[in-house]
Amino acid sequence: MTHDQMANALLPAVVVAPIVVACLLLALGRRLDRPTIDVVAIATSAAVATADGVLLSAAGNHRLVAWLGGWRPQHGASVGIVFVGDQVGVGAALVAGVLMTCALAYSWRYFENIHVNFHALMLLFLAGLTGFSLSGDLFNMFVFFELMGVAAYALTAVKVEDPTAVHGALNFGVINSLGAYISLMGIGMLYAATGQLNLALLSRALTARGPDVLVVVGFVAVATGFLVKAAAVPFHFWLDDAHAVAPTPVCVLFSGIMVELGLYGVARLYWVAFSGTLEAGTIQRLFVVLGVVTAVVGSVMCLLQRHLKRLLAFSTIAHTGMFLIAVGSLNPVATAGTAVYVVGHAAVKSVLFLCAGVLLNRFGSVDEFTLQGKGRDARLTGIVFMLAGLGLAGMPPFAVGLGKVMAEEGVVRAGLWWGPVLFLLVAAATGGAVLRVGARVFLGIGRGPGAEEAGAMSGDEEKRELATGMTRLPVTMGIPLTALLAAGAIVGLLPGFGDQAALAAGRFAGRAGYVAAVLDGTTSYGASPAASAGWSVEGIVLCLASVGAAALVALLGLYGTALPRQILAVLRTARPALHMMRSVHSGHIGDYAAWLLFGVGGIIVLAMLPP
Amino acid sequence: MNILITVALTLVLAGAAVVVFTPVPSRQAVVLSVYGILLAALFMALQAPDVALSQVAVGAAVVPLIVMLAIRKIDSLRAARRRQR
Amino acid sequence: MNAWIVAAIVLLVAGLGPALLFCARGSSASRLVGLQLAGVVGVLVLVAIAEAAGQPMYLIVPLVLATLSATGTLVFTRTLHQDVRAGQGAGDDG
Amino acid sequence: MYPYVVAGAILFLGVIGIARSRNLVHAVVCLAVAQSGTYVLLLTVGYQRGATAPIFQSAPEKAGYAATLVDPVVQALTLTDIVVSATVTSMLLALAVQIAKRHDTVDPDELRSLRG
Repeated sequence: MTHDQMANALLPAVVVAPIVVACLLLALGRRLDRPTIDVVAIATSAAVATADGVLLSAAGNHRLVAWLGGWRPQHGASVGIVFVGDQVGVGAALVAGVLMTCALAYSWRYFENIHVNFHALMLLFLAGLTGFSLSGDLFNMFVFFELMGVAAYALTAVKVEDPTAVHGALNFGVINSLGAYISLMGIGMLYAATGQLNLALLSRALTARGPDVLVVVGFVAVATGFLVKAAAVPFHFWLDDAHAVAPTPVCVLFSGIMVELGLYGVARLYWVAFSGTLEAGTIQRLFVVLGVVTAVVGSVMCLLQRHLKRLLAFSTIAHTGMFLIAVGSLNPVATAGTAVYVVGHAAVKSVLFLCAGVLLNRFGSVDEFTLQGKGRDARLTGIVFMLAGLGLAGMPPFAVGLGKVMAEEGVVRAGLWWGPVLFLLVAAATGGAVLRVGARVFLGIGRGPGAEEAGAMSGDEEKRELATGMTRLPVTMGIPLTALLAAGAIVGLLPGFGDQAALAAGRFAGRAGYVAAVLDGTTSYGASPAASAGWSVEGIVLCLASVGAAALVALLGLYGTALPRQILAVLRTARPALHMMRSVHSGHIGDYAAWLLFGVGGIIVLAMLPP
Repeated sequence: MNILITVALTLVLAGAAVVVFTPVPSRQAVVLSVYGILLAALFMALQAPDVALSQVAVGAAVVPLIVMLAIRKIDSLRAARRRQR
Repeated sequence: MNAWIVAAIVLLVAGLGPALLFCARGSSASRLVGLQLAGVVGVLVLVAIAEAAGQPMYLIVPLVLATLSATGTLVFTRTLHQDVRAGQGAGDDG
Repeated sequence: MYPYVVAGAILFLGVIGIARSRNLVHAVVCLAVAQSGTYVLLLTVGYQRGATAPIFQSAPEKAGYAATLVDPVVQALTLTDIVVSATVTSMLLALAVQIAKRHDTVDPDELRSLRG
């Protein structure tokens, strides 16, 4: 068996293996003790991550294509299941595998009262995430989308005795299912228009057919469903509810990769199937508008939170906004930047969530003001938390900074000159909010809650996941924390990482190459223009500026009430607007459904307006 | 055949409206069952007997039954709460 | 258009339509009548469509519906029993 | 055109039902209705006039109706969809029961734990 054949055989295996192990665990689980289950789950996840690593190196040379059971297309029609791996897709799967391994290791000592169901669900979730990243046809994308959805709803409600957890899980389940149904409607329309579900065949059929109403509406519908997963405003409401209540190790996967995969789905669909059909300007406008709204709402809401996990959730929404703008600019460098950004974001955001979990288990709260000064003796957690906060703001050498530099360069090249300014503001707001919480909790500085903070959802109601408070940091929790933080920094320093990402993004956007690889078996990438991207002097200056701005935001949050009265009076004029934005996030499933309708209407208008 | 499908589609649409606008869940479960039968008729008219078969089993029988059981459970939980007070 | 299709259309309009109407209004008891009617007419409609398509295999669907609809109505009657007596809906917040 | 309108309208009705629902069980049932819109769309897409089901009693070439088969792909998709729907519905109903247990209400207006 050659190296190539092995890689092609491994491609479906990384999807199937976790499903098989999960079923075995469910079947045999009652007879196994907890350590065995933990070891099996961690080993499976680590094996998948390793296989993803092998696949990633193979995908650097040529596209990986695996037809399940050898059902290749015949006479231009296909009923077979195909997995396709290029660097971006396999990279996303690798991120999912690594995060899952860390989350499972962290869960070992984190939970007391969970049993085999949790581990089986986590592995099914991993299968959903991996399958979605590697799937080469639309219906399988939907199936894996649903698989990750169902696993995620169940995982959100794992702490079933927690009243907020079941509520958050229901909101999450209803809104995400609606998104999935809208996607499925779109898939049906595209099938009606072309008779194809395979992305490569679809691409060929669409290019021959050209855009008409059915095709445009189909694309918009599929993309809308994926955008619900990606938490674009106004489909984002489920995200902050789910993150606030889901167990911390699960939040790592939600924020780190699941949300980003929604965006990946849209980008994959556009570049492979529609880039030759739809008008680029319309798509660009659609995503950039959505991205700006998402970034602004996420940043502002992030600053207003006192519930640490909810704050981190809104920071994820703000970052999704930036990713939307960068991907929506349809510039390869910006796409590459987004990929790097997603990797870096996954690392530091996971670290922050894991730190929140440590705080929760030790003090029984994730509330900024309840915890004020309590973390003074938690040195390691404090240092890691603050470093991750700086990383989130774009501090070099974290990969977040590298991604930000590349994304900024890309969006400017695409003509969005204001992009870097918005990115700086978002990084400052989200990083600043995290630093503010860190300073208050671990250093004990800052004033008490102002009027606006006092009204926010408190983090005291969160149930701790251990019966007794944890005073020392166990090694199985410490290693994932430090390893992820180190990974976030090392990836940013890897020589040539930016260049590789730019190359990979160019291949990701190459429609002809994908179609040829799937249908004709010519999997080599062909000559691609040498791409260079990486840290630049202006980029580093911008990053440092955003870190400085983040520090300023944090200081304002800590001592804002000490500002001169005139300035405070000016600031107070913004209060009704802030209050309204906050009250929109009502936790009411009916409101969320209404916003969903509103969002769908808005997207249709944006897509149909003349360019 | 097309007239049949059009008629069935219209009835399904009306059925969906009735399900959605029946506010009391226990009555809604009954309507959901009827809606399931309507959908099965539509699927048969669309030459999809296998789908109609699973719709009859799942949509017209199992799902309304689960809904009914959930309602019963919720009622008994709330009744137990009320007695406690 | 053959006679079976006409029969199916007539049954749909004159049978399932009124069944839906029964279900849409009134007490739980009248809704159960609607369900019962829908079950019976549904079987007939499915038989008519199967005949119209000339596919005897399709007849499995009405067969299953007939079995399930009888048991289903029984179960519903049992679970709605208290409401029918009390004249009030279960799961109602009022 | 009409089938698409009906399918879209069913989905729309489902979302409207969730938006104005006063009971979580009602909302979950509305979600199931919304999903049934997708079945209607998929099956009408696969339907061609004068076709029969893709079940063969003899080899299709011999029977001579290979060209007039309903698309089997969408029927498979719809079957998957129905199973998925039942799973999601029962899971969400289980969550609604848990909410009733913990909050003593299934009225979304009275659930205030996730505000702001």
